[in-house]
Parts: sequence; structure tokens; C-alpha cells
Amino acid sequence: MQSKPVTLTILDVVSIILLGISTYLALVFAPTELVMGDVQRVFYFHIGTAWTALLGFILAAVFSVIYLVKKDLKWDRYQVAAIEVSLIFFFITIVLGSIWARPAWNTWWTWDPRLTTAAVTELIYIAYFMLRQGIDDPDRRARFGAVYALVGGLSAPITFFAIRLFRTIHPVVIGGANAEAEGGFSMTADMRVAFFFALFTFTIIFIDLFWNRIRLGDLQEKVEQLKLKVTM
Amino acid sequence: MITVKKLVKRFGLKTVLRGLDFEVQPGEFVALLGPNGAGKTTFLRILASLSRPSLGEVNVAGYRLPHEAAAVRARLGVVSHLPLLYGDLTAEENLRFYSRMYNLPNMEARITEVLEMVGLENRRRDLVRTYSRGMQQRLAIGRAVLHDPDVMLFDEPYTGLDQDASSMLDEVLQTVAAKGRTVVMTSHDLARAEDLATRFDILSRGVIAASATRRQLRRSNLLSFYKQALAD
Amino acid sequence: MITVKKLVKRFGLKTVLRGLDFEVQPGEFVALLGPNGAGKTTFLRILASLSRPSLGEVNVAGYRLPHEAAAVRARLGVVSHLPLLYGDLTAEENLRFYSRMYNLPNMEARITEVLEMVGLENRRRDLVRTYSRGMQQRLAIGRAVLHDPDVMLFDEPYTGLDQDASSMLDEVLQTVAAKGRTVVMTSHDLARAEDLATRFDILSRGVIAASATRRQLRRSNLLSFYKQALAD
Amino acid sequence: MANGQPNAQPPSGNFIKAVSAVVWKDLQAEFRSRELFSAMLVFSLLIILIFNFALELDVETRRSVTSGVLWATFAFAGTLGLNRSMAIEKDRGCLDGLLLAPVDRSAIYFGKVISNLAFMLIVEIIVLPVYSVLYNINLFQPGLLMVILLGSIGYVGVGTLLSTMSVQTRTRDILLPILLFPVVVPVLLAAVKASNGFLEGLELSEFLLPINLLIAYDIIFIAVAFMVFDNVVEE
Amino acid sequence: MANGQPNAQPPSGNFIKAVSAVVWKDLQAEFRSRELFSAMLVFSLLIILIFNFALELDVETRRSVTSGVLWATFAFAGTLGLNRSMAIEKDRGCLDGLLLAPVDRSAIYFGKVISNLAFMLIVEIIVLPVYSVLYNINLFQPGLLMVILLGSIGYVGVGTLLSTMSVQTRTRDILLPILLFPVVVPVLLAAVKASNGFLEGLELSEFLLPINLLIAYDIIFIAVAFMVFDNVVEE
Ligand code: HEM
Ligand SMILES: Nc1ncnc2c1ncn2[C@@H]1O[C@H](COP(=O)(O)OP(=O)(O)OP(=O)(O)O)[C@@H](O)[C@H]1O
Ligand SMILES: Nc1ncnc2c1ncn2[C@@H]1O[C@H](COP(=O)(O)OP(=O)(O)OP(=O)(O)O)[C@@H](O)[C@H]1O
Ligand SMILES: [Mg+2]
Ligand SMILES: [Mg+2]
Repeated sequence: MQSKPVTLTILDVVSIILLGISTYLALVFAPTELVMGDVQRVFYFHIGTAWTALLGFILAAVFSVIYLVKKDLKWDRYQVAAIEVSLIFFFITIVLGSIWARPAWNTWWTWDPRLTTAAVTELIYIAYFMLRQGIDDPDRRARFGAVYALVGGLSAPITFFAIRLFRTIHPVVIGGANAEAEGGFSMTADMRVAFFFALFTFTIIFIDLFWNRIRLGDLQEKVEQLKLKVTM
Repeated sequence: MITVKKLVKRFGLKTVLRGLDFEVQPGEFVALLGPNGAGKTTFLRILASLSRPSLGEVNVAGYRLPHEAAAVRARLGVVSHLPLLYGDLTAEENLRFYSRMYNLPNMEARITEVLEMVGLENRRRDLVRTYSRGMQQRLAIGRAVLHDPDVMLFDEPYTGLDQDASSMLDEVLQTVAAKGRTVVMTSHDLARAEDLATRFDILSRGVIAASATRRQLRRSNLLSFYKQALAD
Repeated sequence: MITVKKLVKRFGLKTVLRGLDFEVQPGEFVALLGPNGAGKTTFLRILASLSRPSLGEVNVAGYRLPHEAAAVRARLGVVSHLPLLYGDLTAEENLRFYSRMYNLPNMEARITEVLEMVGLENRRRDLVRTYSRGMQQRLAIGRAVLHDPDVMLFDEPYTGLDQDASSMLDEVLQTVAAKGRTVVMTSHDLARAEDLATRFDILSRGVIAASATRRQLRRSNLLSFYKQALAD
Repeated sequence: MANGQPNAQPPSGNFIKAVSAVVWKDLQAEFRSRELFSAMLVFSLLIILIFNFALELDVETRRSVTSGVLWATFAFAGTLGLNRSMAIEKDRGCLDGLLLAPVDRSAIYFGKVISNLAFMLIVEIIVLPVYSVLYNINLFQPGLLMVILLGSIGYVGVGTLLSTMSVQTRTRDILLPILLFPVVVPVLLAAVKASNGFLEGLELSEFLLPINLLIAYDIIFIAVAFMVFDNVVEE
Repeated sequence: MANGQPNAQPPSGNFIKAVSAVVWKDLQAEFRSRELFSAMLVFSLLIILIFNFALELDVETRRSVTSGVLWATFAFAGTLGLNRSMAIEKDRGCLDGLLLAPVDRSAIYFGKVISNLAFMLIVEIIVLPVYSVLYNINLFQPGLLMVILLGSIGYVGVGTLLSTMSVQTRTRDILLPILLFPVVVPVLLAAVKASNGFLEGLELSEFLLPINLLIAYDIIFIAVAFMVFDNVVEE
């Protein structure tokens, strides 16, 4: 049995510590936002998870291309790992966003571009797993998965762009303000500290989970190999 | 014509072919025998480039599978467990479609010739979906030999054929063998295999358990050879 | 046990059975022979109450079909061109389902007995969709005899069976015949039919063109009888 | 064939057993893969999404069409479920196997109705809260739940009958919605009306009519299906 | 095997012939039965009906959602068509037959795209006047027709790729809409916007963006499908 790499164990510990600090920064250190009050503190994790989830989806699309060229199942395992972690992170983004939206926009949900893109993206990757589930042969599963992750990865940003054709109320920090957007706020210096720290933290946590998930996939593969040896 | 080295095929955890070695010279007629679930169909599908090997080398007509499959296809004729025919087209429309796909010259003449051969000339304008089992099998054979392929992979081609159709197929196979084409055929009908093949390979537990040419077999008979091979 | 009078079956404009008369005494084993497309399957489906006659009278076990079909069904065992099995259930789950439908006592014991009989005991927990053709056919036979029916309608039951399974089926049919059950079986394998049946009926051009008991046949042999009947 | 005579028992008294055998088989296959269930669920979410785009619903319009969108969603997702559930029966000739069994045809019908209804209700139970959140409406009202139950029974009752017919045709992949939708229009209309009543907090007396209509429809169509089922399963 | 060697020719130069063989086969089967076509058509009408009931559209609202309903209709009817068209390939193992043929896989892809597109366009051409009459709106405007063409190309291009995958899975009856809808959202959105632009008689410059988006989507996804199609047809 292969023991866990030391770096990974360290990373696990670091992740937990960082998460603790980041929670402290978000909940205690950062000042209460004037208009929205304490609920704004959700913001730090909302962005943290959103950013890392999107990173993961982009990675998955890249792994798709590599897999389709190289046909090495390793890349398939990376892809599954990335999408699985991202799917969960993105779900958290949506839940936190909803919690925030309740006081901010007086509704749990609204069909604005970013929210809709989020929902569509989430559905794309749920569909991804449903596709995989329907296929027995690992090679074919990997190929179909890669093709779908590629198509989905291309489609999601276009969706975002397309929905912009309609109106929006979700604030946009990066990429120009929209006249119709309501809410929004400007960050104080302390908020900025908490914000960037949250981004950093979630990036590390993502890397940690991603790594762990890949290891899990590798181990599963090894177990299967061993079982095969036994049965042969 | 066909060279297979250390072929392994897995479905998930189950290994069906376990390092199979197999070689066929041009002009040989190999009967591939073995009990139910031995892996005959799995093996033929790999040779036909319809399924990918998990491990190992497969060469057909000098090309490596699966990478150079495109080059081999024009020279393969395949009869599988399913007829590979469109139920909503008539017999002649089916053959016409495949003739176009194989880019055959003299299409109409060839189609008539094939339909006469398999005894469906007078039913050529009936939809294949209204055909009986044996009639579908006849047409499937017609489809397989339409482009006069060099290598024929026939999986239980006698299934459902009546007396006439069986002797028709006997004749086809004999003509084909006489012309120096290569044939690999599976069958559970040992008597028929004995009449036709020049070599007998027994597939069992994922490998070729025994192999004998017609000459080597002359003393004993096929049934006892088959039983012997399975008992070992 | 079975009485059929002036049976006519049409599909649209095409008449497949043209006033067929047929009678089977209890305990008889009838081999129903005939070329591809003669109408054997069509006829057996009518006897099995799966298809309705266009005209004519059909009596099975003293009940009129199709009106009193319900009364007959418990006493019928059918093997058709399709296995009638659920691909997403395992072998034992399939048999358990059918046992419940037939309201069998001692279900588990009977299932194990049948699985042993058809040689699938060690594969009982595998999904049927992963079975090879022959294995599906074995299980289809197991399903057909599960409730030990009085009348068996077997349509090419030897299809895809290997040597072992064929002798298994030989045995089953012999036991069954010895117990006085009635069997109607179609086959294109005349030798096998000759070994098993007590009567041989040739279906041609929509009627029973000839019929002979084993005794009547003793002088000539089945193949020439068959050819003779078709030539007339 | 050793231990005596496992010959099938007479069909009487067998009814419940046969119904439960059919239900159990369906649930067993489904619990193993959870395919149908997750497919229906995701499909429901997609339809909500598409409706949203198609209609560019603003909060005002939305509130007035909630129950319409809800029932359209159930109708589409339900077709998916019915289709799949009957396709399984047709796959390796299983429908013939069912028909050969010495059980009353109505046992097969009720078995399929119950398992189809189970899938549909589970999906609805999950779609409801999602929908509540997405549209900011509280849908968990006993009255509404009752309407959903009644509507689903009618839908599945007719749907099972029609899907049994449609899988036996050549066009089985596509025929079901075409047969089903026109026939269930009354169910959908009554269900929409009744749901609206509950959502808008009207007096029960004001929308008793659609509810009675639903009940009447359920009874009539299940009775009819029960009586004609024989005819659709036999060739 | 009399007249010499009808051995297959090398695949070069065969591309167009193979594409047209695939298209021709599909059209031939369809012209004989007209099943797919009539099913899609009836289904389209039913969806319009359901929208109408579900939303109790009054004339005002209706006018504002015309293009939304239109595209939702096309999307649902399109899935039906795609599903059926691939189910035919899977039926008697035909997909294997196609794959055994010595033609470039992309010829199969383009063949299927063209025949699927043909069905979809024919249905749209018939739905349009019906819809025009029902809702009293003139839909026969060259601009709108062009948008419909562009949108359908994108939809069918991706749909053919995904339906090829979905028929090869265990859940083939139900998977297609789940895979397809989330990734064609951009097509539908852009098409709705562009259609609206034409219907409301806006300046072209005001809705050039969605049209460009449609064109970009079509090009990108057909190119991607072309490149990856190999991977979805081989086992
Ligand atoms: C693609 C995924 C998403 C990203 C990248 C994202 C990013 C952001 C960012 C950067 C902000 C801060 C903007 C600012 O304050 O100027 C923000 C605010 C917010 N987001 Fe998200 N978000 C996403 C999805 C969601 C979802 C799914 C919801 C929930 C329903 C949501 C609800 C909110 C709310 C309520 C705010 C605060 C609005 C305000 O300040 O009034 N977001 N989001
Ligand atoms: N998709 C699959 N998933 C899992 N196992 C499979 C799959 N396909 C085939 N198998 C298994 O592989 C083995 C070989 O099957 P195969 O169909 O090649 O047998 P065969 O030699 O052709 O048998 P038969 O004579 O009955 O046709 C069987 O044990 C079967 O259960
Ligand atoms: N649904 C149908 N529509 C039209 N014709 C049909 C239909 N089903 C069967 N037939 C025709 O009926 C005839 C008898 O078919 P059947 O399947 O009974 O033959 P069979 O004797 O079983 O042949 P085989 O030995 O090949 O199985 C055939 O000519 C066939 O084309
Ligand atoms: Mg086989
Ligand atoms: Mg037959």
C-alpha cells in the first residue's frame, strides 16, 4: 500500500488552518458592510468558491483536449477529479449566493446572467456524470466524458455572454458595470484583506482536494489492477 | 493476414481475453470454437475494429488496430450477432446504401447477384423489418460479402438459416476459400466447422487453448479434440 | 392438447398462414420444420396467445384462443427468438420475478435448481445485459421451464448454445417428454429434430405440407422427407 | 424438475402478488442505477430553465403562471419517465414475457401504474422545493400537494395505458407525447386551475370544480384503462 | 462473385458520395413512412397548445413571448427528431454497419447532420404558418427565416454529436435532452433575441450581436464536432 505523500499531508493541514484564518477574517476581522449588514460576510466565501470552481472547469476542458490527443486514462482521472471538486464548490457558491440574495435582492433566486450561467453550468456537469454513469466500458466512458466536458466547457462562457443580451441585476466587478445592476458596494481595505485571503485560501483548498481526489482515483485504479491480478 | 499478440480485453473488472495469441495466414479458414461466454464475439469485434483492445497488439492485413483501422475496413466483411440492416429500408435499398458506402462499381448488377445468391431475389422490395429471422440472417450475409472482402469475420453465420440457405453459405464459404480469402468463423456446429475450416482454434478461459490444422486432426475427430482442449 | 383448424394469419396484404390444420395429442413431441419465412414463428406466437389469428380456430389444452388465453397461460412454456429477460436485472432476479408472476411455491430452491440445470449457477448475480448470446439463450430456456409447464413451445431453442448447453437441452427435452409433457419445437437442425421428436410436421406455403410420425419415417430419413415435402 | 410439481398455481389470489412483483422489479432495477430518477429530475430543472428563457419571466408574470409552468414541467418529465419505463419492457421482448404470465392483465397495468407513479411523485417532491426557492413562492401547502397527487394519478393512469400502446408501434421513440398530451389536457387544465386556487389563497368553494373534475377524471380513466388494458397488450 | 473484383475502392474521393449515401438513406426511409416528420409536426403543435394552456396567454403577453415559445417548440421537437434518427441507427446494429464502412467518420457525421437538419427545417417551415395563423403574427420575414436557419444549424450540429453519444449509453431513451439542453442554451437565447429583433422591426444594428453570436456558435461547434466525432463512434 502506497502511503500518502508528505507534501499532501502538509497541504491538508495548511488547508484547514487557512480555512480557519479565512473564516476568522470574514466573520470577525472584516468590518460589517453598511447597507447589507452581516450577511455580506458570505461574500468572501461566495467569491472564493466561485473562482476556484470556474478554475476547475477550465482545467477540465484542458484535460479533455489532452486526453483526446493522448488517450491516456490518467488525464481522464484528472478530469473527473477536477469536475467533481468544482461541482461541489460551485454548488456552495450558489447556496451562499442564494443566502446573500435573500436580504440583498429580497429573493432567493433571480434569473440574471451570472446566476443563470451558474445554474446552466451546474446542470452541464451533472449531465456529465449522468453520461458517464450510463457507460460500462472505461475507455469509452473516458472518451465520451472528454468530448462532453469540452463541449460544455466551450458552451458555458458563451452562455454567459449570451445571457448578457438580457438584463441583469447581479453586480459585476470585473468587466464593466451595468446600468441596471443594483446593490454593489465598495470594499474597505480590511474587506480587501479578507477578500484576497479568501481567494488564496480556496485556491489552496481546491488544490488540496483535487490532489486528494486524484490520489483516490489512482488508488481505485490500483485496486482494480490488483483484483485483476487475483482473478487472472 | 491477422496477427494478435498478448491481447487482453476487460469489461470493468471482468477480464474476458487474457493475453491471447493468434495468427492467421492469408487463405486460411479458421474455425474459432469455444463454449458460451468464452469470448469469441468479443474477440471478433476487436478484429473487426468495432471494439478496442485493453492491452496487446492486433494486426489485420498489415495494419495496426485500432489506430490504422480506417485502412483495413474496406477489406473486411463482418457477420455479427445482429444483422446490421435498416428495418425501414427494403433489402435492395439496404444493399444499395452499403454499396455506396463501399464505393462499389457496377452497383446494381452486384446487388442483384448477391440477392440471388442468398435467395432473396423475389423479396428484394420488402422491408427488412418484416423479414423472418432466417431471412434477415441471409441478407446479413449478403451485406457482408457485397464488396468481396479479403478477410471475413463471421460470428455464428449459420444461425437461423434453413437447409437451402445453409448449403448456400457452405458454397459461398468454399468459393471464397478457393479464391484465397481469409476467413475466421465461430460456430457451435462442430460438424459444419469440420467440413469447411482448414484450422480449428479452441478459445477457452480467455486464450487459445488448442489449435490444430485439418491435417493434424485427421486421425482423431473434432469433437474429441474440442472436449480435450476444454478439459485441459 | 392442441387443435388448430383452418388457421389464417395475414399481415396487411400478405397472407402467411393459409388455412392451416394442426393437431397435437398430449405427450407428443412435434418438430415443426420448414424453410425461412415459412411462418413457423408466426404460428408459434399464435399458439402462445401472443398474436391473434386472422381467421380460424385455435384450441390449446382445451381452451379457445384468443378468448380463453388466460386459462392456458399457466401451462405454457415459451422460448422465442428474443430471450424475454430484463437486461438490468441479474439472472436470479429475473427468475425470481417470473416465479412470483407464476406464483411458484419454493421459489428459491426452484431458481437454484433451474440455474444449475442451464449451467449459470456461478453467474447468477451478473446482469443479463452483460451475458453472451448463448448465456442469454440458456437463461431463456431456464425461464421457459421454470414453472414446469404442460405445453412447451420452443422456437429454435438451440440457437447459440454450445455443446454442453445443447446436451443439457437434449436432456431437458427428453425428461420432459418422458413425463408426458407436450412439446412443439421448430428447428433447422434436422439431425437434432430426428433424435428428439415423435412427429415431424413440415410447414410450407402457409399450411402443413406433410406430417409423419417417427415410426412412419423409419424407412426413409428425415432430410429426404423434408425435401420431398417442400418439392410437392 | 426434481421436487415434485412446481406447476404454476391458479391465478386467483395471485393478483396482489403479481402487482407487487411488477412494482418490485421496476424499483429494483431503478434502485440499482437510479438512472430514471436522476434523469427526470435534471430534465425538470432544464424545463424550468427553458420556460424561464422562453418567456423572459419577470416577477409579475411569473407569479401568475407558476402553476402552469409547474404542470408543464411535470408533464414533460412524466413523459420521459413513462417512455423509459415501457422501453425497458420492450427491450429483450420482456413485454411478451409479462403477457405470457398467468396473471390478470390488470395486475400488470396496476403494477406499472404504481411504479410509474412512485417515480413521478419522488421527482415532484424534489422539484417543489427547488421551484419554491427559484421563484420565491411557498409551494408546500397540503392542498397543493393533494392536487399534485390527484393530477399525477390521472396523468400516470392514462400515460401507462398509452405508453403500453406506443412502445408496441414502430415509432415507439416518439409516439408517446403525441398520444398522451391531447388526452391529458383536461387533467393539466384542472390541475393548473386547482393549484392556482391554492396558491392565490382563494376560498376552496371557488375552485372546487377543478378538484372534482380531477377526481372524476382519475376515477373514469383508471376504470377505462382497467377495462381496455387487455386490448392494448395483446397483438 | 462472378464479374471480377467488386472490392471496395480506396476512401479518397469517396467523401461526398458517403455523405450523400447517408443522407439519401435517411430521407428514403422517412419519405416512405413520413413517421418522424409527422410526429415532429404534431408534437410541435401540441407544445404550442400546452404553452397556451399552461400560461393562459392573453394577446398582450403572447405577442411579447412569441419567439420564446417558437424556439422552445423547435427545441423540444428537435430532440424528438434527433433521438429517433439515432435510434434507427442503433436498432439492428446499424451503427456498427456504418462504422465498418471504409469512409471517414466525419462523412457519417455530416450525413446525419444534413438529414437531421432537413427534417427540422421542414417541420419549422410548416409550424411557422400555423403559428402565424394561431397568433395572428406574420412570421414570414426573410430575416427571421435566416435566424431560424442559423439557430437550427447550431442546434442540429451539437445535437447530432450528442445523440450519437447518448444512443450508445444504457439510458439512451432519456439522456439526450439532458445532455443537449444545457449546452444549446446560447443558441436558443441568441435565436430568441434575434427573432424578437426582426419581429419587433428593430434596426438590424440593434440586434446584430445575437446574430453574430449564432454564427460564431455554429462555426465553433461544427468545427469541434467534426474534430471529435471519431471519439464518439468508436467503442
Ligand atoms: C458564476 C458564478 C458567480 C460568480 C463568479 C459570482 C461573483 C460575485 C461577485 C464578484 C460578487 C461581488 C460583486 C460586487 O459586490 O460588486 C458577487 C455578489 C453577489 N452574488 Fe455572486 N457570483 C456568482 C454566482 C452567484 C449566484 C449563483 C448567486 C445566487 C443566487 C449570487 C448571488 C450574489 C449576491 C446576492 C451578491 C451580492 C449582490 C450585492 O452586492 O447586492 N452569485 N458575486
Ligand atoms: N459489456 C459487457 N460487460 C461485461 N461483461 C461482458 C460484456 N460483454 C461481454 N461480456 C462477458 O464477456 C464474456 C464473453 O462474451 P462473448 O459474447 O464474447 O462470448 P461468446 O464466446 O461470443 O459466447 P457465445 O457463444 O454465447 O456467443 C462473457 O462472460 C460475457 O458475460
Ligand atoms: N410484421 C410482419 N409484417 C409483414 N410480414 C411479416 C411480419 N412478420 C412476419 N412476416 C412475414 O411472414 C412470413 C413468416 O415469417 P416467420 O417469422 O413466421 O417465419 P419463420 O418460419 O419463423 O422463418 P425463420 O425460419 O426464418 O425464423 C415471412 O415471409 C415474413 O416476411
Ligand atoms: Mg457470441
Ligand atoms: Mg422464425
